[in-house]
Amino acid sequence: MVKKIFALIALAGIAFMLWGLFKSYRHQETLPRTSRYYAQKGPDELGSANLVTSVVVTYRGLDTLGEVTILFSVASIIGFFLKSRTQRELKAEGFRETSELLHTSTAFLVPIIFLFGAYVFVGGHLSPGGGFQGGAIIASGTLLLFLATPTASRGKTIISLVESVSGVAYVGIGIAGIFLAAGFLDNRILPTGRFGTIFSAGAIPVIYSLIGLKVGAELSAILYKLKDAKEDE
Amino acid sequence: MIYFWVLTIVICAVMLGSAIMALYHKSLAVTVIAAGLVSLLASILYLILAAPDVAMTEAAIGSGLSTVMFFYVLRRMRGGENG
Amino acid sequence: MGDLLFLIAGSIAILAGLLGLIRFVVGPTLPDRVVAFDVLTIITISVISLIAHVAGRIIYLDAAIVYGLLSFLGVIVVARYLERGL
Amino acid sequence: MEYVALATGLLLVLTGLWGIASQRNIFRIIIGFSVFDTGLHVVLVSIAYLRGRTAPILDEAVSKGQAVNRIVDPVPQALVLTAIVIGVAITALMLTFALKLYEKRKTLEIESFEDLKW
Amino acid sequence: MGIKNFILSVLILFGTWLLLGGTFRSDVLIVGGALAVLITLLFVRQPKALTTLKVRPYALLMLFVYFWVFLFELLKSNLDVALRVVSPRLNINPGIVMVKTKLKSPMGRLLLANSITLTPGTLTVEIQDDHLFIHWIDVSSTDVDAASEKIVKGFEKYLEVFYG
Amino acid sequence: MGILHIIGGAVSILGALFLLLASIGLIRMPDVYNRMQTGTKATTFGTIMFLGGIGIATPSMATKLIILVLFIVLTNPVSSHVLARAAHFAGVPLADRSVTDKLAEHRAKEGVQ
Repeated sequence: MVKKIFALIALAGIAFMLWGLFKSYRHQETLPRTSRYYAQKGPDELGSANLVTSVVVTYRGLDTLGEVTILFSVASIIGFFLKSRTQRELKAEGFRETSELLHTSTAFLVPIIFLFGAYVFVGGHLSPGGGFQGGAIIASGTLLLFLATPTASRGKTIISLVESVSGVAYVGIGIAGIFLAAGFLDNRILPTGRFGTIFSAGAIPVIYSLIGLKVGAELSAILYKLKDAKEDE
Repeated sequence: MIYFWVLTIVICAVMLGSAIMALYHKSLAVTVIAAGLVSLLASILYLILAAPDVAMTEAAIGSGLSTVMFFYVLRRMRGGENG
Repeated sequence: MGDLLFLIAGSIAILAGLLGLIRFVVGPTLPDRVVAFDVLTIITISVISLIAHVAGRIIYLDAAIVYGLLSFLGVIVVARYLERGL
Repeated sequence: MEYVALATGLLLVLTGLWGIASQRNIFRIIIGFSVFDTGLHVVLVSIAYLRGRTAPILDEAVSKGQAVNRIVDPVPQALVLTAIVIGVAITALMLTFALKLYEKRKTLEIESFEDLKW
Repeated sequence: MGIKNFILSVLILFGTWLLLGGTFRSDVLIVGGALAVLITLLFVRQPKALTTLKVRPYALLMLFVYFWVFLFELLKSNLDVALRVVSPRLNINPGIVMVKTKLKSPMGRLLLANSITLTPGTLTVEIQDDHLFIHWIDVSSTDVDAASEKIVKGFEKYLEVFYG
Repeated sequence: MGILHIIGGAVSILGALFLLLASIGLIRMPDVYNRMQTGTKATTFGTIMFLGGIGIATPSMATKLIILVLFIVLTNPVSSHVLARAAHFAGVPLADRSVTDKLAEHRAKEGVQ
């Protein structure tokens, strides 16, 4: 009970702070200075129609690199903590068979889900979307495969292969930006192209596709570990 | 834009309600689904606030991935609490 | 005139969502709640499309397509949990 | 509109924090964390909103020249974009720890983990 | 996976891509074609969902007819269920019945079950070998053959033309 | 703008009415299976009409709306089938007024599976 009272007092303090924050908020009429620069110069400088993408991939590219690193370390830590069950142990678990209809529709839907994920990250500089959304969609496709056949454990090698190759290529393109263009993760190592087409915005589609593959493989690996987690003893 | 106002107020009220349901419902499985409902409504709110990228991320994550993570853990403690 | 009709349609959809929410709150069993959740997802898709129409931006529809393609995953997850096949 | 959304986001943050502080079950604490996370995202996105403007994506509806006066702030949106994915990764990490704790003690009640209590 | 399957899969994926993109610009076509082939290659060892499709002019005509029949059924049963919902006494008579099907190919069975599920009033609960268990909102006969006649036959006679 | 807008709005209102009916059914029906009958299926039809109305009013959105409808039609019946199967397996009872349950008889005859 005492603990609850302490929690309540602490929460009241936080609520007071947040109330101050809310009271001091005034809605703005114009963009802040940095954002105005991005909005004015961004489309011509980088050739990307989606300004969020240009901020994520280029202007704040280092943040994104750090984010991908965090994902990678999370996947490694989970892999370190959870041991996987072997194929035989999975079979012995006695899962209930999935419905035949789910099997058939999985075989039909997973390629479409993957295609949609690819659409989302390839068109990341033209329409909403990009590597993170596309990666999450691709991981959802893998999840559908896991749900339809819980005992199968194929595709582990392809997941780790995609993960490492796309990670290395991402950093490689970033370093290429130092030598061929203005700085790390600069997208102008490729021609900017015509505004509004897929082959435009320099290296942004390539970088975002690599991020998408990386995030997809990373999230799939996390799901894999959680699915096959083995109990101690 | 009176319609968006009404929509925002309705969504915000329902979001707060389902957040409380997510914390206090006695069955753990229901709390996970209620958290999913919070994410669903949040994605409409992002669209009203002109952030389609964020709405899409929330849709891709909230529709399957976060739910399944909770359920993968929940299946282990089936005996622990009324699930 | 046309916009007014669309706003009426959207209001009816919101009303439908609120009614579905009642089932989500009271629903005695877990499958009941999941059915209500499914209905709410579909109403969400409609509302997102309406927002795209009113705001006049085609690109908003991409979020609705994500829900259209992936919303059934959540239902399948709960179903597999119920039949102990996760 | 953005004031309503901002208030909701802050209230969600408070709700999530209250859940983290008051719940006994680790699983519920993780759910409280996810609510807290969503609240923070709503706060950031509603700060980015400018009245009467549209999404920061240029196409037929918004041309290059008028972008500065027609779009909302893209920077907080970009931050939220990465934060959502990070949030899921952190949730997965917490769930892994919860799984390990459950295997050790066969319970998730936080009262039973008293090794470091003094 | 045979060559016919490969081409069909590429075509389906490419069509999806075109609808998603919504234009015929050359860059969209190139990227879409490349992605369709790549993803088909990725799933080349998957079970062949489309193998048994018979691509003949007559079958394509039947596919077209089936589409309209299905749409009409959808409209009819939706009105039916809507009337049941608003009737004050809640005029329902539910139960799970067993019906038989002759279809063998997985994709045909999927389409049959999905058609049954999508028309309100009937819902496929379980499918085992040649038996389908269907939750029916208005059970008019519990006999296997009579129920099959009412629920399955309407769709099956079109589906067995293009999926054996 | 103009006449297409009004037609589209009318079609959308019809679709929204079907959504409303589905929600009413969701509340009034006695058990899970009947709720699925109205819940997930009438909403599919309602959504198709709703999106069709928007597509009539703004033809530039038509292709994306078509693919949206296709995805919904492909995925929705699978999810409700899997959920119904799981609910029956988990022992969610049918309503008292149900006439027959051939699946339970079948299970009892062949042993639990």
